[in-house]
Amino acid sequence: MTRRVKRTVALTLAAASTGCSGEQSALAPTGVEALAIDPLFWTATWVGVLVTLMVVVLVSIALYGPVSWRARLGSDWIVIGGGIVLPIVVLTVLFLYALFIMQANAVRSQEAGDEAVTIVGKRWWWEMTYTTADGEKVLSANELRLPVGRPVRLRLESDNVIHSFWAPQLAGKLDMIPGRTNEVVVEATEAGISRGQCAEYCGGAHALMAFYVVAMPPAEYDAWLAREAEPAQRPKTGQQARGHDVFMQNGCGGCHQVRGTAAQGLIGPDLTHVGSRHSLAAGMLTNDPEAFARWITDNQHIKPENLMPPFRQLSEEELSSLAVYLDSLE
Amino acid sequence: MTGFDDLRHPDKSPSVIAMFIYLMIGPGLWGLHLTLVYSAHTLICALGGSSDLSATFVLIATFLVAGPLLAIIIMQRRFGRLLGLDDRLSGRTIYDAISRFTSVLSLAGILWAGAAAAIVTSCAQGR
Amino acid sequence: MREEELPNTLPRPEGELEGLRRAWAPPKGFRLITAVNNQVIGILYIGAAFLFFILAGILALIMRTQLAMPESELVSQDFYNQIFTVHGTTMMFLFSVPVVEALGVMLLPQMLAARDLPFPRLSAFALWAYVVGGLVFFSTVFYDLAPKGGWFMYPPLTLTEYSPGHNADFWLLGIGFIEISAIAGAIEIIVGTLRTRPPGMTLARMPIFAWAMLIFAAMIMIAFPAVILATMLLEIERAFGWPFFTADKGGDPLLWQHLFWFFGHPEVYIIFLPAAGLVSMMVPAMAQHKLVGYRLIVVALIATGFFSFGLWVHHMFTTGIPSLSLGFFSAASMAVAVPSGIQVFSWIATIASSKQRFRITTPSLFILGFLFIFTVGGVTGVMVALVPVDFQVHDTYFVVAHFHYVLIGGMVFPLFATFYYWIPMASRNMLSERLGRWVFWLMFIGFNVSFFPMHITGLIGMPRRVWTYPSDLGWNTLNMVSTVGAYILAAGVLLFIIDLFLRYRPTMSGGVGNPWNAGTLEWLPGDAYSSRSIPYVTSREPLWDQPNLSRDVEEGRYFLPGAPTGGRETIVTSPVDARPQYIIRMPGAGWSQLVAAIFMAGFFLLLSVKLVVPALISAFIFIIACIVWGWKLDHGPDKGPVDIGAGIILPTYMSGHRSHAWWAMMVLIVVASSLYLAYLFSYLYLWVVSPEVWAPQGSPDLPGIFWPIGTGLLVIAGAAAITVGGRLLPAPGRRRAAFVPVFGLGATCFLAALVAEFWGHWASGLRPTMNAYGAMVYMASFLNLQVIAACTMLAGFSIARYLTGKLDNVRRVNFENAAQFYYYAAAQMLLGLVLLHGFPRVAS
Amino acid sequence: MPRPRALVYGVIVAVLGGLILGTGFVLSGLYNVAASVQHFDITNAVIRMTLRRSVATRSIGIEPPDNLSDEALARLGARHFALGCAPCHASPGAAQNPVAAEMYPAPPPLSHAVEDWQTSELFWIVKHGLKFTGMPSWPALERDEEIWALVAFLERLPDMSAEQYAAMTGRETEQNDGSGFDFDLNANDETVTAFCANCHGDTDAAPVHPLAPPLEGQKQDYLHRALVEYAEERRPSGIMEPIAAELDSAAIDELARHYAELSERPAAERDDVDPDSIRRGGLIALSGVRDDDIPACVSCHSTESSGQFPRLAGLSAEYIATQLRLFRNGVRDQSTYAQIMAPIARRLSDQQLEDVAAFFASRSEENGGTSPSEQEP
Repeated sequence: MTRRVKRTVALTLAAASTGCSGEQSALAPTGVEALAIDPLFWTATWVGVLVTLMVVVLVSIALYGPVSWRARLGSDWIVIGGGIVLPIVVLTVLFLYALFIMQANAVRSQEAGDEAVTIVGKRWWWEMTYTTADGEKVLSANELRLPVGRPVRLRLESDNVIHSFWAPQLAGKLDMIPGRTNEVVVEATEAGISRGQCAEYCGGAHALMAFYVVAMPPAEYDAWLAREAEPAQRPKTGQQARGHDVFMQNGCGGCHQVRGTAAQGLIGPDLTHVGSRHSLAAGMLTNDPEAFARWITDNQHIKPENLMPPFRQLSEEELSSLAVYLDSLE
Repeated sequence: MTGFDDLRHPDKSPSVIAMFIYLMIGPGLWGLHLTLVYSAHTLICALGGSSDLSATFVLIATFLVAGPLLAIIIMQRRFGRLLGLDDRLSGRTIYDAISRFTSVLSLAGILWAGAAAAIVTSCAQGR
Repeated sequence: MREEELPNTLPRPEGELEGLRRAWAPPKGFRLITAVNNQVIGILYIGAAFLFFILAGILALIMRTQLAMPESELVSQDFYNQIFTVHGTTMMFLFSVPVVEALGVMLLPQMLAARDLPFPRLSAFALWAYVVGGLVFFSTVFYDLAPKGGWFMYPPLTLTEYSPGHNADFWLLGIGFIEISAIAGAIEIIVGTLRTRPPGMTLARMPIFAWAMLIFAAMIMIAFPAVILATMLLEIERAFGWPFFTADKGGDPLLWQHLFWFFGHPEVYIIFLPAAGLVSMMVPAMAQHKLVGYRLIVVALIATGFFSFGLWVHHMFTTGIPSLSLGFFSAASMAVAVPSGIQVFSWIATIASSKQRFRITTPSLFILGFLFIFTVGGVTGVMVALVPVDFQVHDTYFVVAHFHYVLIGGMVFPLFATFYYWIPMASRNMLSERLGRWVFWLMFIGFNVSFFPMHITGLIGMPRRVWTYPSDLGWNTLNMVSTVGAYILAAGVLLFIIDLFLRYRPTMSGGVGNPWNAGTLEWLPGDAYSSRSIPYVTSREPLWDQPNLSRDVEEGRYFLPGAPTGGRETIVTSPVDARPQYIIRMPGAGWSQLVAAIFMAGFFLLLSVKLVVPALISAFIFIIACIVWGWKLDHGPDKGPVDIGAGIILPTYMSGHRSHAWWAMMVLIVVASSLYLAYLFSYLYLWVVSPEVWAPQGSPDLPGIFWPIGTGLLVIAGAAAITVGGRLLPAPGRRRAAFVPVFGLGATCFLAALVAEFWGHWASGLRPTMNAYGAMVYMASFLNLQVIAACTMLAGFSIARYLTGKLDNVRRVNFENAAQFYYYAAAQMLLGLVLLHGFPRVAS
Repeated sequence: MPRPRALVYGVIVAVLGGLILGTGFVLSGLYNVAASVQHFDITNAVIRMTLRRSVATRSIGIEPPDNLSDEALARLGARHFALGCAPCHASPGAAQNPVAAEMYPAPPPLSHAVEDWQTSELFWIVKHGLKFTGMPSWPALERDEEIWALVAFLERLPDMSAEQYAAMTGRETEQNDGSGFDFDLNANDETVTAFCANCHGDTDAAPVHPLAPPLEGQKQDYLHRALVEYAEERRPSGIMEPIAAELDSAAIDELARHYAELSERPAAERDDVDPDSIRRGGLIALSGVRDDDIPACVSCHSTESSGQFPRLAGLSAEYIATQLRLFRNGVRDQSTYAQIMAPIARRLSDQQLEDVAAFFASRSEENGGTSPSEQEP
């Protein structure tokens, strides 16, 4: 069966009646590893369908088939042939196929270059540290940007509980375990946005710990990274300046960093370029001033148990200025 | 009452340990093999040993365990006698069959694990 | 066999049957809770397990309702996290394992035509500990105290830092007694299947269910100790800060996963094997043809039992361990698929060999449904065993679908078949065939509608254990369908409960007879005492192959037709070929096991909420109750030998390696050594992970070589003194003044060794909270302490028995038990010395 | 022996009859509830016994704190006693108010309370009050340390002379600022500030006890908010709530302004503080602890931040630690500000909490203060 047909079947199955975007679907791979797993998955699926059909047919024959067929079915040899020989043959083939894919992935990982992003699982968001060509560390959060066609090492860590990094279109998942650094090499094959989510139950707001993967043409990516490495923009309008003051006066800098200002906190996500991200609060909200305002006052409802206290004391004016300021941090 | 004469000799009972070994020899060797290759491989990798050393060890271990198991499968009844199981024991053919097939399945398991070592690089992180 | 050749002649003496009835009469009224007869215990046990199935099922419905729509706020995040944890925990620990043990307790004695299994009070103890503890554990969900770490409770999430409060402790300690209860059941089942089979039922003639239960129990012996150790480690880290799982101090969160899944994966087969065994019993009855491939099914059971211990790591494929390790465990996962194939084909072959057509009854419907669902679950099982595929589907709804197919398909459907099939054995009515078909179709359709879509939901990205999901990822419709299916499934279960209320009328006097015309012994006519006499068995389906067997058994023409010692008793036979060896005398109804069970559960539960003093009081009462319980067990040879028929005269007392007590102690020793092996693994594992905290570099120097040598000598001296003590036991009615001092000296040596080992490390400056090495070193002492505490109690018990004249060189089972456990303790301690003092010296 | 059935009927008849009679008595209004008429002796005895036993049983397990014999603590308690207790219970040198004396039961003079009750029982009574006696419970049940202050005073009350009492309560001079139920605080600045100074001290005198924070130089917005929160019972305190409730908004404005304008009193030198503790606390206060998700205290508590965040430098370590514990235990969590502080306080270990308190207590705005500019990079 060709890949296109398989893809069609997949999407029909997946989309059933929803017409979904499939942006978090393992069945719509756009990364090298995910693409390698895909055919193995479908092979195993079809083998499984055949085996199930075979059992159904044999049971039907055993129940209602002609006496001679039934007599033939009712022997020790059927049990040995169907129960031992057949499974061993089929499983050997599948198993070897899987081993070759594993080996190919291992080789690919070993051959990849040094370009790397360190991702640390937090409760319940992702801290991402890029490294520029000059070796400068650039702190960011909740959004993984990748250059299309260039393998990137993801170093996965955690300083609290176990999380699991899973961007289904890109690659399989890999756990983030305190005390260890796990590495997976990802390589996007086409530009676009997909979504990922924490896959290992990490308590509290586990369900609300997502991120976006933005794959960009390499040149655009390099430009983006250079911009990301720069300090934050200065406030341009009066409202932004007011928002900046609110930010500084209300202790936001205790937890959040905005490079180029006095805000140096490293507990919450880095906000230096928060306005340029695809989403807020680890994939929970769209990125606009209204969402910022909602998050600041209502975060314990949007993401229960998250570590940020609600800041409900701000006046309407303070809140909207703060939101506008944050949104301007592109 | 000839039918019950046999029951009057409780001491003629075959040893349960021998029977246990006879029925479980295959899976037992499989377990031994898995323990050996898993721990040796983990240890070699953790201590920074070479990937080749680990793979070689696994392949040798596979050979060393699979060989005797194959021999046991072929010389089934002799192995039983070695354990002191009487050929005339009631149900002996059933025990033979059980022992033979558990050994065959175990052999498949051992060879699969060996195949993994032949194909996959040792010590690389799981990908 | 000709009539005149039967072991006993007619007419039977006057009063023989009445004597039997009297001995086995169950207590009346509310005193039923003191009953120890398997038929009473079995029914209560199954009822309790089914109750937990319903309760956990209700939690599942709440979850499905919450997930029906995206961004739903029906339940809160925190409550959802609690209920999925409790749902999983209850289904695995409070439903699956207990219900299977219950079926064992209920069916095995009948299938083996034994009056009862050898340790009926142990079953009663297991039941009540489980009921009390289980209900309290489950009720935590009502007052916000339920654990919320997921049913596999991964640290560091479950360490105090991330799970403050008592919630996690309820899981760790609450599950503790259920594990103990399971092990108690396992002892019962192993000794029962191997030693209380009827004469002539060799291993090769044993019903498949008995094989399945034997392997089930053996697996519990090996698997449960791993999780017991894991829960001990985690609870100790939570309570006292010994860093087993904290990476900063040389621990490793993955240690928990290894230990947990070394239990957790076999657990799946622990649940599945008995269910498969039940299917292998029902299919032949429905086909009216013997099981095709009996030998191969036994092969499958044995192979599954073994292989299931070699694939725990496939729950950890995404943790980043070396790829070759993944390959090994993937291979083992492949290997375990084959035995399932054998069983499926064997059932198909048996169905095909039906005499007429395979009878389509409610049990057969459930079996056919099981075949389909289990095949699909098996196929997806192979998929997740392929490492790269697992990278994608691990921890998603694909896996949720997979394990529900395997567990509901593989276990719940056979269980419902079992209910319909075996209820006639213990009820005055059969269940309704008409309602039964409705139950089946509702459950079958509901199940597939609910769980099949989850495969796709998972593939398109939905992780498991999420309490809510966004509406724009394409998961909405599939989730809604799953929820509708869940309600259809629930409707089926509800209809079954209605059927149960309408038709089920429990009885102990034989039920409906043999409605399916099955061939195995549980369909012999019977009463509270099981069958009137114990048959001589010459085939696997005696009721088919031995005409008049039912009549002859009922008339008392086979073995042991009465109650010659006046109490409860059954025949103990040799383990391989079932030759009668002696008569075991069993206890009747009593309070001690009930009190012991309640207060053991109380001990663990009070400890969960850190009420230490009441917990200790509870433990004290538990121990007292155990002593009262044990005091009456070793009744001695006072009743003399008994003629069971055919001129076979059996003793009514047995000591040494033939006695059931000796076997039970051996099983217990296997459990203890399995626990210690899990400890050895943990020690070496943490060393591999963090050699830098190990002595002598990362920790204070080891105690001087004098310490382990001295300790070792103490242990050896202790064991020698105990051996000499055994030689000194006097003849019945005599005294030997040297026994108590010598035996006491042995016991004291062990205590001294325990203290010396601990003190040696303490004096070196090592502390358990220092790092993982320190924690592991003191953990060894803690494990030794447990064993020695048990030994000391056994020793005190033996001395008390001696002083009251109840221990001599004939009546010596108490002493033998203590001595065996002491020998085991000696082995464990010596091994521990080599490890703790030798290994770091060698490794550095 | 009567037959069982007859016995059952007999019991049923007796119970029913008793119920009917009892209901009749209650509904008839025959019982006299007048305070002017004494209980029967037997009623009295039963009530007293019930009360004694209840107090004794329910105070099991209450452990007095170590500092109960502390003179300063007793002085703090004395100040509340003068306002809240003396009006009914009388005080050394003053006769009982004749109206209070006619309460039934009459509030007993407390000069012998220590002999009648154990310390833990006193604590329990002060905390929970007594039903049907007019003895109220403590307005803020969560504030055990305040209650202990009062108990500390009660322990010293026996044999206290009027002069000693006046010294204890800080009311040497003739003044009448009423009772906890009614006092006039809005007359003019001086009476009010003198009243506050009685506990909180002023530029000349240190606060009566470390638990009463010095107010000079505190931020105006914060002081204002604190008084409003006390008055609205959003910040629990049995001592401050009744006082703040008496202040009208003009007085609150005025007080906040008044104290904000005063300059801070130099912190008293203390030599009993571990310098290591101060150093560790300084690290937390200035840089936070990233591993424990604790932000630097000074990111909010500095001169440059919002006036709603209190200045901490110069407050006593006891006060800071106590308030942090109140945040941590969920006692102070009702204002929007408390909802910011509470989750952070919960992340502090006991040691960290003490260290931070020690650090701020060792600081004052003048000698370097605590502004973010001091943060370590």
